[in-house]
Amino acid sequence: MLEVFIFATLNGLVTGLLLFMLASGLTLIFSMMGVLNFAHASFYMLGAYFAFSISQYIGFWAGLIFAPLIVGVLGALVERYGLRRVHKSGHVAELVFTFGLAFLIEEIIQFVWGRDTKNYQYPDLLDFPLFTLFGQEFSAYRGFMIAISIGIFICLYRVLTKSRIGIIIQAAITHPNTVANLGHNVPLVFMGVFGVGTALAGLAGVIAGPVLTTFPGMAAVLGSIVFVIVVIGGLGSLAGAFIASLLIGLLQSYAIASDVGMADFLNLIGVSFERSHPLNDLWTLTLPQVAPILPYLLLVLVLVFRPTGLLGKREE
Amino acid sequence: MSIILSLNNVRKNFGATEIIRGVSLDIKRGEKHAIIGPNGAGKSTLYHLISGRHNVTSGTIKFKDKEIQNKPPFEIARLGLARSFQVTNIFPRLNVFENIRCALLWSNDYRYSFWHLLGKQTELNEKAMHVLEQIGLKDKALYPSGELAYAQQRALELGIAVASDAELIMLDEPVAGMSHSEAENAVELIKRITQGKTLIMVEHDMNIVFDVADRISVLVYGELIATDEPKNIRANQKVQEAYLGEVATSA
Amino acid sequence: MGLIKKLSVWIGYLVALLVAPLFFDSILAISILNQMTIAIIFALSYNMLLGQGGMLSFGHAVYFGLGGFLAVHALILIEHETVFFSITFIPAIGGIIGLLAAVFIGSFSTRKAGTVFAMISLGIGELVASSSLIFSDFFGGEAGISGDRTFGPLFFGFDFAQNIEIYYLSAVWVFIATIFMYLFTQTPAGRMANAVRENPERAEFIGYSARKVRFISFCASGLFAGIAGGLFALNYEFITEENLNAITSGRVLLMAYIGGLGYFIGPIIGAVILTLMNSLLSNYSELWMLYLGIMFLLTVMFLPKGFAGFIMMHQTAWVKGSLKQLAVPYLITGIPALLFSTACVAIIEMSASEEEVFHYLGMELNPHSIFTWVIAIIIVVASFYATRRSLLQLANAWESANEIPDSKDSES
Amino acid sequence: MKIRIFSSKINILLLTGLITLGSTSQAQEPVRIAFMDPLSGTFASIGNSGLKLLQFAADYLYNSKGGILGGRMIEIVPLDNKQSPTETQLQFRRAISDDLRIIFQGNSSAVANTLSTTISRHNRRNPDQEVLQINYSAVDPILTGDNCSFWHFRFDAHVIMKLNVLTDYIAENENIKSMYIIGQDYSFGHVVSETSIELLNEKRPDIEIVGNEFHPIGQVKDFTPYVTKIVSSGADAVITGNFGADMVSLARAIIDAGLDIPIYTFYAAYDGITATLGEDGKNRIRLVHNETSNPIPTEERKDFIRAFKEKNPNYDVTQPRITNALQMVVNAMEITQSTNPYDIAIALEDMRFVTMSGEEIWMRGSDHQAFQDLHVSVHTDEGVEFDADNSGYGLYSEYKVSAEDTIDETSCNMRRPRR
Repeated sequence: MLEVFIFATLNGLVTGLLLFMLASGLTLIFSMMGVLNFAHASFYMLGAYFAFSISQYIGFWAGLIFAPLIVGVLGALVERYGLRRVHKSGHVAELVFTFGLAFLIEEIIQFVWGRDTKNYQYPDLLDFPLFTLFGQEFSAYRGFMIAISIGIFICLYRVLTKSRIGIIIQAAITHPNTVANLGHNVPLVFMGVFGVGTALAGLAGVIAGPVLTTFPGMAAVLGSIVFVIVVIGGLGSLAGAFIASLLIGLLQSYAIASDVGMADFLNLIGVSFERSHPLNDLWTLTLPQVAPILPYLLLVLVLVFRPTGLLGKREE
Repeated sequence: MSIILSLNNVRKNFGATEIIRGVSLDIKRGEKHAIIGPNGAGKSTLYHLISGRHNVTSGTIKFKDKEIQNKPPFEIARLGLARSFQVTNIFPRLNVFENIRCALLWSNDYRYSFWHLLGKQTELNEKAMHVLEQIGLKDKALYPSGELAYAQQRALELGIAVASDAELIMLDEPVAGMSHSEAENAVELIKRITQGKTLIMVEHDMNIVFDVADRISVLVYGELIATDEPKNIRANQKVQEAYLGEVATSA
Repeated sequence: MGLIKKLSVWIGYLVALLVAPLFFDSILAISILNQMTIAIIFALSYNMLLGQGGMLSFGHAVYFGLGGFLAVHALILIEHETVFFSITFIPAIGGIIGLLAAVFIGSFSTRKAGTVFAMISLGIGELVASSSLIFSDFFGGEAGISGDRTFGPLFFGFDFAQNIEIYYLSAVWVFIATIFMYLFTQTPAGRMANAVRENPERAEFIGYSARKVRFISFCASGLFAGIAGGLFALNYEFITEENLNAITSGRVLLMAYIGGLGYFIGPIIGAVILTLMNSLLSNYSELWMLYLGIMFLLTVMFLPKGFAGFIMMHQTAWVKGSLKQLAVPYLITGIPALLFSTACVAIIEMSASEEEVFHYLGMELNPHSIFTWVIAIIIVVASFYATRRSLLQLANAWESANEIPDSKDSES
Repeated sequence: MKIRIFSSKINILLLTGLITLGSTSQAQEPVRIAFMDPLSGTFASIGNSGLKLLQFAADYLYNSKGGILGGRMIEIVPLDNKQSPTETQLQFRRAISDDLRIIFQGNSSAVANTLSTTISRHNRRNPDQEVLQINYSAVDPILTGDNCSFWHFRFDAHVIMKLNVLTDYIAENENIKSMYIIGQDYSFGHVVSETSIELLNEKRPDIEIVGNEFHPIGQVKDFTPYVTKIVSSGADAVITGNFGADMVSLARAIIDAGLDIPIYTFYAAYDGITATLGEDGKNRIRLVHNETSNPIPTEERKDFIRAFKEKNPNYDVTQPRITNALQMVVNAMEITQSTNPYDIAIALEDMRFVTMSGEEIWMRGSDHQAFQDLHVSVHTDEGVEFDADNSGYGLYSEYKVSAEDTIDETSCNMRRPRR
């Protein structure tokens, strides 16, 4: 049981930190610009595909550096020529715009790279087991993923708390309407934040591509979960996003690792049902079965009982 | 005269800061009551407490002998307490007529009806037109209210507050930001449409205050330091020190 | 607006609904018309939420789908003779279920509008869609459940075996539903929904609980979504999980948005356009989804009020009688713009094509020849330039056509 | 691609200008066959490779040799159902509208079920417009079991038949003492799980089922947590019915965890999967299927594959049963000299047909289920003459069960149209 617990924790960490890389950018964008960027996970997918193409010609490490940059520039362009134009039509228009963008990016990826799974591999350098515990290997690449994610978190934290631009951004997150009064070029800040946010998503795609499979549906798998995290964590709170990312990563991981089901619960209270019972599907439900939808349940519960999210300060 | 609104030791904290520090005040039915005080004295907060936007920290507020503190705004409004806002607060994409008609709906007992067709409610529509006439916006009836000029929006703001025929009307700086002549018209309008009703008003312009009010309360740093008739307030030493002194230093 | 004029719009709508299958009479056309009727009710019900009530929902398919599932179950019950009534009332069953679901979910989700409401609707949508796959006894898993509409008592001699019969049944339902949804906007509850959308706080100070106003709109919207679901069940005689998942929810958002949220007629236009595109475009190109995505983004960027808004933009010029001044400028811009998009499509199609010869608009192109590509690119560049250049004259023409101080009209 | 939407007059006006018809004036009207599968969207790659194969087979086998039925060409009309049951209904109506009476369809049992129900209903209501469903790939047993239909023919083995072969093969492996079953949480996944447990209990009662897991379809980001459970269960082998990205991700996670156990599958090849698994999957991944990919027994079939690869270098012959189905349908047309679905159906019943690989297929009349040799193949690069995804890796047959040993009983109680 111990090994299951340890590995479940590690897996939860890997997923959680990966989610945070997406959620951090989304929180910045969401809190400052009020844009629920539906296409955020699509930039993550673009990151993976660019990195795949670069790794075909130059190598994985070049992809690690250039792919996020390309994605960031694309993101900034989208903000400059798309979102900014839509901005004046209101938040719903912006949201619908990103919604359409997500759809379009998926189509473009299928058009350019095709619809099949891409053979995007991690570098040989990291192709060894970092350690073996109870007969299961923990690959060096997963260790690398954790390291990169934590590195990003530290960088982001330092930039936001120590640098001047970070302080402006923080002010913009908590008081989105007042930054313009500070005399800063708000459109430029928005473009920059959007670019950096999407670049972070791209980076997440680069490092997740080899382990989570690079295919046109990879954005859809993650898309709404990232939303869920940002909202559960609370608008305008990076710390909240961090906690929510880990929470959801671990929650899913533990839920899968567990073997608990409705049947166990019913046995506990001494009730049992025939297999032919009309609600058989309910009695045989197990926790691992529902693991991937737990975040949505959590989302609804959090919003009903605490509409500001876990650490949110703002109410929209 | 009976008491229509009664505040008893009302307190409000935001975090550690105490904004309203034990206000007790009785408003008589039918009087015109002004609340004055320096910026940041807590006048708007007091309004929000009475009208239900904020919850009180302690104390009671009675309107027509019913406790209304911490009740949601719509319940208070239904009892017959209407208010306007310092910052214009209308329904910008609805036209002027709709703004007023919406304000009339509840008091005319339409509640949440989805079986009345508004176009057929002749009496209601006439009432709405009458209010428009009173506030001088009849010719703008079909204009999107968000595109009105500032003074017209303030008039509409006032119209929404008084439309429901509430017994107690609370106006928050109704002439703020208006030119002199606009303000004069507005004051006339206020006098006209609050005839026979109880009025509470927050206003900075002392001329207007002394012109309109039967009694005046002075709020300083969350405390009422005086409530009296205008001529007594003018003479009141404490008011002179606290309020007019403040004005002097801030000027 | 006079009563006659108002009535004539409705009569026109009814006539259009009734005569459409006479002009479009192939099996495919009837099938598309049937789809449209469903889409129109569904999109209008969505607009009650977003357009009129200001509630952005990512889970509106839940009410559509649940209504549809119960409707199919009702069909099965009729087939097994457990209950006995005409299938013409099936949409009502869908509506009741949609309403019940909305009452339950709305009781906690309408407390706030904005992001909170949107995210709760997203969460509920995902939960219901996932649960529907888990509870396969009721929902039939990914294959869904199916019924047969030809059982039960005949309705004036019709057994509804043919799609055209279902179309006329749907047309009646659509007409009635549209009338009721329109009338709802004219009631105190409907008008207050607008007010709450605009300014929930002020609405509370004039005596209305914003939450309750939203709740009523939400329930009404659920009711009509359920009716649409019931019509779907009658039309297709089956329903699956995909009819209550995020894709369906997203599609109805697109319909309402592309059509134009601010106008009652907007969602109808959106439903017609999207249904047509969905059914027809996919036959001409595998890449139709790509074009759909591009078109959608362009609509959001350049027609923020949707197609209905675009049409309404011409109201002033029409009243003024200066609409024909715009015809020539529109052509001057339109022709190069059309050329530009055709050439772009040609380039996209050519790069996707693996064939030796590539048929395009009656031409046979060779995608492997540089010559073809050069020509295409020249056309793209030239037409783009021409379009840009012509925009100025269009703007000027627009100015002069709308010159008279516009008489601002209330939104409909 | 001729589409009739408007009434005929408007139709002519509009469409003559708009659409270039593929029909270069033929002396005789072509025999038109619909191919209905996902051609756009997430599942499009499998649909497109099927379409390429069907089109190629029609050209290579018939059209280039003067056509069928005395000179009529075969025209394949693609219909994109986006693997959605709703869209399938719409496309079905399009097919009727366009007078397409034979529909090839394979992907997703849910779609096949919908189509079968729709066709039965339609044929009952419109006896003059009957339609035939040629199912080349959907494996839900119910299609030739409880829900069998006179208008539906299946050319693939259904999942219980396949599992029978797979468990026979597993039973021979003495090293396997425990088994972990994982699958997508939908009907196919459940059938795989239930049947595997039942058959293994029967054939090798000593094999312990140490895990039986379902996960939501297409929603799992990372399979590592599942692999952790597999490792800690100490399983010696894994059975999974996963397909698409869920298959790749699962296999990759197992490999990444350093778990060296065999994985028994149904859909772990082609469409990028073989290339992605590459060296890591070698000798670990096995799948059960019909018609071996390597070694190919006959020159005739080798030529066919080579010609196909020459025309479509980026595609593979992924589903040979499409060719078999086409050949058998054409055979039925030739026998009856008719393209009427009813005549074809009657002729297909109990037809015995030898494929290009020299294997005999029997189409059982009582439930319209085809029987042919089934293979268990391994993912490898050794002895692979015809690889997949141009990756050098492919499938090599290790185990074969002959057609007569795959025959099972059927619960089909077919309602036949009265003639």
